[in-house]
Amino acid sequence: MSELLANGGGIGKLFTDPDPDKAREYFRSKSRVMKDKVMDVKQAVSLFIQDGDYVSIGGFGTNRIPTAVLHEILRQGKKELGLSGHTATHDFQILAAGGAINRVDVAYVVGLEARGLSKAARRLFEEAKIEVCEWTNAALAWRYRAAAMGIPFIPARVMFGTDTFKYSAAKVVNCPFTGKRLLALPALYPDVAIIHVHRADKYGNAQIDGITVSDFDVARAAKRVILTTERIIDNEEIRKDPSRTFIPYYCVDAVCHVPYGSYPGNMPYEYFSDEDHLKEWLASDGHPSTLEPFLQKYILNTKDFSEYLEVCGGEKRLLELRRLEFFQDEEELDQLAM
Amino acid sequence: MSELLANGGGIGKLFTDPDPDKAREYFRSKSRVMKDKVMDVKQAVSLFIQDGDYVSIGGFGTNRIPTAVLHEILRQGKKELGLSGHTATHDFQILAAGGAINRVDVAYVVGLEARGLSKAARRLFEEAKIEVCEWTNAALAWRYRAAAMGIPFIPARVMFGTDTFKYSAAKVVNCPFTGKRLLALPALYPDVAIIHVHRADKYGNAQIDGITVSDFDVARAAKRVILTTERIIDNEEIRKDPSRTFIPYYCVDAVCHVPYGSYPGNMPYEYFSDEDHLKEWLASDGHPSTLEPFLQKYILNTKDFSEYLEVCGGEKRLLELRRLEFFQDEEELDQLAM
Amino acid sequence: MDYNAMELMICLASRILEDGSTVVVGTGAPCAAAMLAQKTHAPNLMILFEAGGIGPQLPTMPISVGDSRTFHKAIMASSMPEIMETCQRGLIDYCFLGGAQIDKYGNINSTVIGDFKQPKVRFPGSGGANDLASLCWRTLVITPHDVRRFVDKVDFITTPGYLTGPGARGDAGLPPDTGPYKVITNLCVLGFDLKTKQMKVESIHPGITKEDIIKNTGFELLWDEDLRTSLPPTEEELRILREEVDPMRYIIGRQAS
Amino acid sequence: MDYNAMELMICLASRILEDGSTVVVGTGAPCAAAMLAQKTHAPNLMILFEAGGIGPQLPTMPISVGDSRTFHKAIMASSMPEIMETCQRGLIDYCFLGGAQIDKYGNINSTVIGDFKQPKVRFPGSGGANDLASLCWRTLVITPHDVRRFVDKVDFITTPGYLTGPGARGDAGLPPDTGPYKVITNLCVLGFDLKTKQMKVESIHPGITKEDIIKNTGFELLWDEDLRTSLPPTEEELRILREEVDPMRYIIGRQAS
Repeated sequence: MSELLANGGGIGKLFTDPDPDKAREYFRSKSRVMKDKVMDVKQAVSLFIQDGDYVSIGGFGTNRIPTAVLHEILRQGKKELGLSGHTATHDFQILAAGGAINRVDVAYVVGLEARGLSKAARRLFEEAKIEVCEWTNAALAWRYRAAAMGIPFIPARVMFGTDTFKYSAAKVVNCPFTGKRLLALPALYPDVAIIHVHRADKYGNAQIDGITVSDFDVARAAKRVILTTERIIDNEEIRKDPSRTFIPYYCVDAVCHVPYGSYPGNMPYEYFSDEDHLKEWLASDGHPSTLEPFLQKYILNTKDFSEYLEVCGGEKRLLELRRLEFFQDEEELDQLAM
Repeated sequence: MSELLANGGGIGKLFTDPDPDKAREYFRSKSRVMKDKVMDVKQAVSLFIQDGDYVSIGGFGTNRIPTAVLHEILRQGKKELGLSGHTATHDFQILAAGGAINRVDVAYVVGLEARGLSKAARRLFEEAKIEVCEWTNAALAWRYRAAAMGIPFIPARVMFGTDTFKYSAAKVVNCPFTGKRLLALPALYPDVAIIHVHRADKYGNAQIDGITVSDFDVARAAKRVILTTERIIDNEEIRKDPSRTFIPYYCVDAVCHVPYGSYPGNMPYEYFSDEDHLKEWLASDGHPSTLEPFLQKYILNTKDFSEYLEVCGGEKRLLELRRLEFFQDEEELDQLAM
Repeated sequence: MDYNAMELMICLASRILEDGSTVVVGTGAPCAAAMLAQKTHAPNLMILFEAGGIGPQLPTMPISVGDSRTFHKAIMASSMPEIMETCQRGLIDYCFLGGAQIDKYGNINSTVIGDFKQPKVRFPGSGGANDLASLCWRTLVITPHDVRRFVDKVDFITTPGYLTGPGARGDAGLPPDTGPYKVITNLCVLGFDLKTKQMKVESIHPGITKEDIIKNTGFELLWDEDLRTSLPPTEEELRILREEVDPMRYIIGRQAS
Repeated sequence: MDYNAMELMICLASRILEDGSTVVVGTGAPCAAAMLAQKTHAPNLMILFEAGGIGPQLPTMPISVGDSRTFHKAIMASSMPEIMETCQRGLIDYCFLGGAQIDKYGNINSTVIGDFKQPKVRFPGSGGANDLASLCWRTLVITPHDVRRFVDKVDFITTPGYLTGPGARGDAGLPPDTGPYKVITNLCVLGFDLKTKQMKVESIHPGITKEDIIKNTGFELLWDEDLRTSLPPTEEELRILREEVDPMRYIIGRQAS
């Protein structure tokens, strides 16, 4: 058997245990019964997210994100969460603004892509209020993959030669077949994954339309999974086209019915992002003096996600965003109108 | 960097090169142009399968298999092929009966599951006429995965302690994070993959209904890909539901329109397997005296797959198999009748 | 109540599968046992097939573990890596295997009889058996019971049982707490001694003697202190097995040995 | 012909992309350049987005590399691993990056200014940039040109260029024959010297002097022997860019520096 000498690793801290046997013990005791898991977001957050948990968010920052759960984390004052920052944009912004996180695996955080950077999120770093380990988008994607596969690490060919590697917790190994240098990425088993989907039955069998980012592996890697869903459908619908099932029920702990659940993010084939509201976020989160009333207004003083949607313009605004999603596609827009 | 000491490996022979950089050089020069790749099976086999090539077959032995290409390999007298025997049942039987293969990575061969064993296939082993390396179904699936990912090996937790390992070309490595013993599976890049699908456009963008076995990774791992398809659809149809695309065109070299292309195998949602014809195969392939006339009648003396289907009972038999696929499902059967 | 050996084996196997557990099955008797369990004491038993079918509503016995029956109205039509990774992740409780030879540690041969390079008999090889027995929590074996099968040393270990005994699976690198759980034959049901990891007769089928079992076993067996007689199929089990699970008698019409 | 610096940069970038090649782009100028290339000389250019979109018919500029525009009538709506693995397998010719700092070897910083543990400025980090620059055959960079960005030593190497020079990428473990190919700025187009792997000015934009470039660069530049003037946008390029690619002027309305 080949020995691995630990003389080629990053100096970053591993926030999660890559041991597949500890994960196996957890999964061994996880229920496989196809039972009704529908509950409201408040219940799901209270039951399945504990202070200190390490959390992964599905979707892609401002696209197909589980906003309702992120808000509820703030409402319930969850603390000291760890986060996988795999293109975490608005999702990171919410948790940073609410002071809910204290450690992060970074691939992409603090920015909202072309929209600019979140000052609240930056402050966490610039005031050294958060523990940081650096990675890349592919590295985090493959770390989920390793966990989903049930193996403690997976090789890759990225990050070499950079400070991203130096401040990561990756290691370098030799390929036993080719002798090539390979990056060893440790499996990432989150305590909780939160994923917004298009459709799910009450047991948690779920379908997603459009790109799936890393959610296939995230759903399988996580010890607990909270789904929010645009629609709850009959189990019969799932069984009619089992090729469409993306997440099987036995991965899932909670199913929350949250129409417009990705707002203010984009939900493919449903509604576009609310760029005005995202601008308001960016404008408000720079100083505590503006951030606090903003959080009060939209999150802390609203009792749930429906009330948040009302404050943001309600049905009228949401229908505009629906139209915006289809604006280039007359044919589909016609179908929508029917 | 950690050194891997090669004191823990199987004694089997590696038939394919796991070096991702050689594969990268190949893929670098592979065309990315979305061009018309429709051709007949004869052309595809003659252009893309050379004597000595290492071949992977999509589907699962008697389910969604590319029979037309397997027959054409025999008609064109291709020789000394290598094969990945990842639950290779009827596909292995055809190639073995035709004397087309001289080496095989075995996970499951010579058997046709509950139907019995192929004597022609067994003879290859019992007369030592084939080079053999042992693996498991998961091991071969993950070897494809490694190649599809562009890495030279992938860790796993199977095969330990067995003769299957001893006669494989796998190695043992230590996990750099947990210290655990892990199996290192070398990437498997086939020269050619042959896959039967439900629908493809002329460029090779393809859709599959039902289980996909290992074909996601097979299509990506292979240097060349020949698709046979039940239907050729417009590129517009592909673009209407891009979530359904299973194989993107740039993996594909040839698209052959072969209705009933999985016959005598099962094609999910299309037609069931022809158990009578498979029984005839098993009854005939035991001795050269019965095998040769059988191969003449069905393969060597038929000019193509359509003629084979005619010899097997033509339209009438095929419609029976269509009904058989749906026999338990009155609702779907009604739809079929409409 | 009249029943044949195959029916008895299927009923005994089905009773082992707990409600709310997960099982990867092949075709034949294991699939029949799982279907019977679902229709009796284990309505929440989740059945998976290694080629990708998850939770089908089986309309009839599959012919292949990859045919369209295996994902008929399933909860998911997935892939082989998906099934194997679900096993590797620790979510699958049981797998069901057969084989040409088995030894006292539950090691199984389904590869060759004789020399590997030029075998007397070549069998299909592991398929998914090695993977499932490595990764699922408990391995179940259904097999006919005779001296050619129950051997002191298998010609080839295709699929790991307890290998050379206590601790050997872990030393080899297999995940902890996995291994053979029960062996159901046409003569008896065997478990494995916790300490020695050797096969131990737990119950003897009605009408079978200890001597029958000894005569048909090529190694020294252990015997449970609390040796019982296997409970025969109930009327209800037989009715469901015959009328609902296998009305065409594909499986229960076969010889059990 | 009147055009602004952003329009020039987009046109110059678009001409680099060959017909029949593959490119992973982000939002903004890279996406505009790729769209322009498709509508001019490279109808068979295949565009991919790292979040999973492959070959979309882009109805408008995406706001996010994962928004629904990025897979609008695409040939495939896939996943992030699918894109990254396609890169790792060697199928992607070009990627397009930006960054806060770049050095003479094309190493890019998009992580921090100042100390890592308590940075003066925190940027988003690699995202997919490190991956794409490690795995795609050729890395293209579009960036404003000033001394704060073109520095002798970046504060943090987020994304690999040629690292410390010839041979360094291979020694580090990166796949052979990969690395930075061109840098397009508001002042010039730079390539990399084959021998030293250092940045080399290849063409200077109309109206810009060598001194402008030197003044705005924090390290010693190489100059192509055959130094040219960058070809300005053609009428046709500008028309397509303004009318078809970015009619809302999301990108071309921005400052280039």
